[in-house]
Amino acid sequence: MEKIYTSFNESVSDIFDGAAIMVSGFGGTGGTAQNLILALRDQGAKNLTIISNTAGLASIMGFGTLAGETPVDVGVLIDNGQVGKVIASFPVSPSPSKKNSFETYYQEGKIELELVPQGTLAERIRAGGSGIPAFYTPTGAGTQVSEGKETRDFEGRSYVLETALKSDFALVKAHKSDPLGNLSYKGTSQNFGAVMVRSTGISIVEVDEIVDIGEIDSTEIATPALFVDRIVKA
Amino acid sequence: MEKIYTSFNESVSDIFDGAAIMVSGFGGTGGTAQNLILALRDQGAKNLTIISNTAGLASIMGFGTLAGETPVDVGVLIDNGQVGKVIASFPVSPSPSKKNSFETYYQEGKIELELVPQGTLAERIRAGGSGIPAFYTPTGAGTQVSEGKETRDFEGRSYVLETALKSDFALVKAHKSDPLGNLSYKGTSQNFGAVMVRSTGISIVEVDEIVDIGEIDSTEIATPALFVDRIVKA
Amino acid sequence: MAGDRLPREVIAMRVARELQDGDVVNLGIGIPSLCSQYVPEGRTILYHSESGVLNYGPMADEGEEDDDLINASGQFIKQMPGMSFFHSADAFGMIRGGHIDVTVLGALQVSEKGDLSNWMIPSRGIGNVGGAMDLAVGARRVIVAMEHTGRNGDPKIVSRCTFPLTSPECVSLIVTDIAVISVEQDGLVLRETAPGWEPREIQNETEPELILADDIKEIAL
Amino acid sequence: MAGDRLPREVIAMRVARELQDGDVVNLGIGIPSLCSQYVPEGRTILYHSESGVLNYGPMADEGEEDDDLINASGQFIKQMPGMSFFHSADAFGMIRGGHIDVTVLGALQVSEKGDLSNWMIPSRGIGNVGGAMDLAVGARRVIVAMEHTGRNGDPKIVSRCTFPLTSPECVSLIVTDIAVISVEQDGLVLRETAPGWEPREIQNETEPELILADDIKEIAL
Repeated sequence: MEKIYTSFNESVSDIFDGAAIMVSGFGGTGGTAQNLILALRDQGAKNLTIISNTAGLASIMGFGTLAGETPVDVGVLIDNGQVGKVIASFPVSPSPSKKNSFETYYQEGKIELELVPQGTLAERIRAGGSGIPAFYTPTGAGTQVSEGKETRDFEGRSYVLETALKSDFALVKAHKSDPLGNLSYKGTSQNFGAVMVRSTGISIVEVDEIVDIGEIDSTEIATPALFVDRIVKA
Repeated sequence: MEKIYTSFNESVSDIFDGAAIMVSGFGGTGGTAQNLILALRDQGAKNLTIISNTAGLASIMGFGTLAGETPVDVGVLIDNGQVGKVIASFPVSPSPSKKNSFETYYQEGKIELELVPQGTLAERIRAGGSGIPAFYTPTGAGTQVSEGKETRDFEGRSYVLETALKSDFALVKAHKSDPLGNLSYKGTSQNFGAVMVRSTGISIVEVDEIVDIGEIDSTEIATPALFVDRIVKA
Repeated sequence: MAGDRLPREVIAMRVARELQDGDVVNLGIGIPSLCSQYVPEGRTILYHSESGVLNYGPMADEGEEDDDLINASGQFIKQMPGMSFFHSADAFGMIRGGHIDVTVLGALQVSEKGDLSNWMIPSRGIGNVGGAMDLAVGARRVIVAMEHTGRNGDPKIVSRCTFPLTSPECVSLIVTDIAVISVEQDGLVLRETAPGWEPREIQNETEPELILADDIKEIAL
Repeated sequence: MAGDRLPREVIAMRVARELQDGDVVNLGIGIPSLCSQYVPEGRTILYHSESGVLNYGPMADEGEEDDDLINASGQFIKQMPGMSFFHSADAFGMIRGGHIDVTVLGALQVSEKGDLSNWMIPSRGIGNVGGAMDLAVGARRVIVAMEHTGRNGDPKIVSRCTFPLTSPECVSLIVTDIAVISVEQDGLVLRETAPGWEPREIQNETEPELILADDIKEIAL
């Protein structure tokens, strides 16, 4: 059982054209697997479906990014023409004057969008990793994001049926890992990554540090080892 | 905002006849709010619906209980005639020769049972605390626990529709709390309690220790304060 | 002649008075994010953000920013005692599950039924839904904090939202730069007016008919 | 005249050979719980328990027991480096979500289609479903470890389960005290026999007709 990879390039080498890829991060650089994203850009797989909170936000407006940093996020893959579809809650720039490349391609009909409320996105990913094929949620009922979806009343309130999301690969950022794959995160960096590792065929995790088994205290382990397939140190 | 109660009796004093009560614990004494259970026995509320993994296991056979301990679990409330219905996955003794009082009352038609697979029980409780009224699960499909329930196929496999569980009160055991209600747990003691605090009207938590804010490290907080209403030190 | 319009900070101050001791509060981007600075003393508020944090406090000092400590607006927050972190599924479980007492959101339009539109300007053809829909359906109380009218003077309090909905019938209180209005069964009730503003003048900037509260008064802080 | 029946420990040894390096394994009560002692050297197994723990190891030493450290059988386990803990919803999310490679369960009956009955004896009128149904539907591979027949000699491998089902068509391998049988599309295939047992003798203790594997052999450890 060897989960540690020594190269980012090697860890993403088997990502195939047309794959569905989950990418962690809330919107800023924290919790975003920047080196894995760059490796996937260099690897060049095409026609990807990206499941991610944004479609490039840090990279166009420095959202949640420290001054002087050059942020990398999924925007890099979209810029590079590798993405055919995005499933996201926050796909465009909040400021229409600072368009991201996703918005340009979308308007040109070159990229598809499935817009999902953020909580529904997180819950659909959790469901995908938890053996739940579908669930009802109040979010989006009576709005355009539920158009064409089945709705159902429970105790007089309307709910939308949402289905699980899964992927072929997930590119996730964590803080520490041990060789078994137990992960810890810093602060608000768990976000989507800690859920995505559960619902993907192969989870690839970029970490700041690889430490010996036992060095991450049990209470600090936010992702138990069974969710982790590959570990690469930044 | 005062969440700390100084007496177990006071902390359960408003539990009313007919209330639905979630009770934490896997089966043994670890993670079981033994003092809260005793206080509820003394308080005497009747016709309760108990939502719990077992219907009294530690108290009849010492499951997960240290030698020499006198274990207290929901069995105490059932013995005392306070329970009208149990929703559980493991209601009876594994050994038919060591019957618990639940089984006796059940055979006499004095107590009702809703038998739920353990994972479905946990997921229904999580759903109740997460705004999800219902979900589909593969567990129990084609068996007697899904009789009378709606089933549906997704990608050729059969799933059962299960609904959220909520309660009026939850009696939960944790290790430490701060005055805000942030909780940490020891080892395998999170079990159902860490989910029940989310899906109940009023959560009442028995802890080993109350410490100052900041003394429980962020990474150790398994239950964020917003889920906790009342804290009592054992 | 009507009085001045209240500055954003004063709108935030008025909203802050609604936050009660012990409340769990989620603040949206813009005016809502200012509210935490003006909570009356002696009230403990637990701030929640969909970035995965509870009990965050002030913004980080300059030079102390950490990109692993952000709120949902992407602002850098300070490490605080009693702060806890969680993943997105739990962050939104808290929201949908009714564990947020109050959310304060901005709006493009609010209807007389309390319908909220705040995520998309139709002319752009695309928008960011983010966590707005979850907050609108999940928080126990939704307060809108906004300017009373758009930049072109169009009413933002409308009979029927023409922009895509965030959630129907979710808003309970609207605090603007000229009025405080509650959403009731019968319609919108004008409860407080900014200094110098007559109810008639506020009505002129509002599409649906306002019901005047019996005890209508001037906005106090 | 048939050979001896294998003791429980030997059944567990045979099952243990099925566990591969890196597997996440959940062991049921009884014979299954013995398997962890017999895993071939050099294989790292991550043991999962529905009590909310991953990577637990040996049982606690006498005098070192802690009631906050138990497995799903209520046994006291040792604190181990790299052990992690979680609540029941996550514990079962792992199970249903396909993150358990192998579960080893006891059985009352297994049918020729791999249907499993292991939670209720009908005469009692009530039973403990516990986590068995979740494990049966969720684990990638379900191995049954049991005695071949009941105490009264009744076959436990049956054409059709007469006891309440745990899950239909879930078992892939049956290891008993006299045979190793795999569940295939065409039926049950007898793959290994206990020393001294003829296939015919095993068939006599089994209700449905067994298909004999081409390379049928003696159980080796």
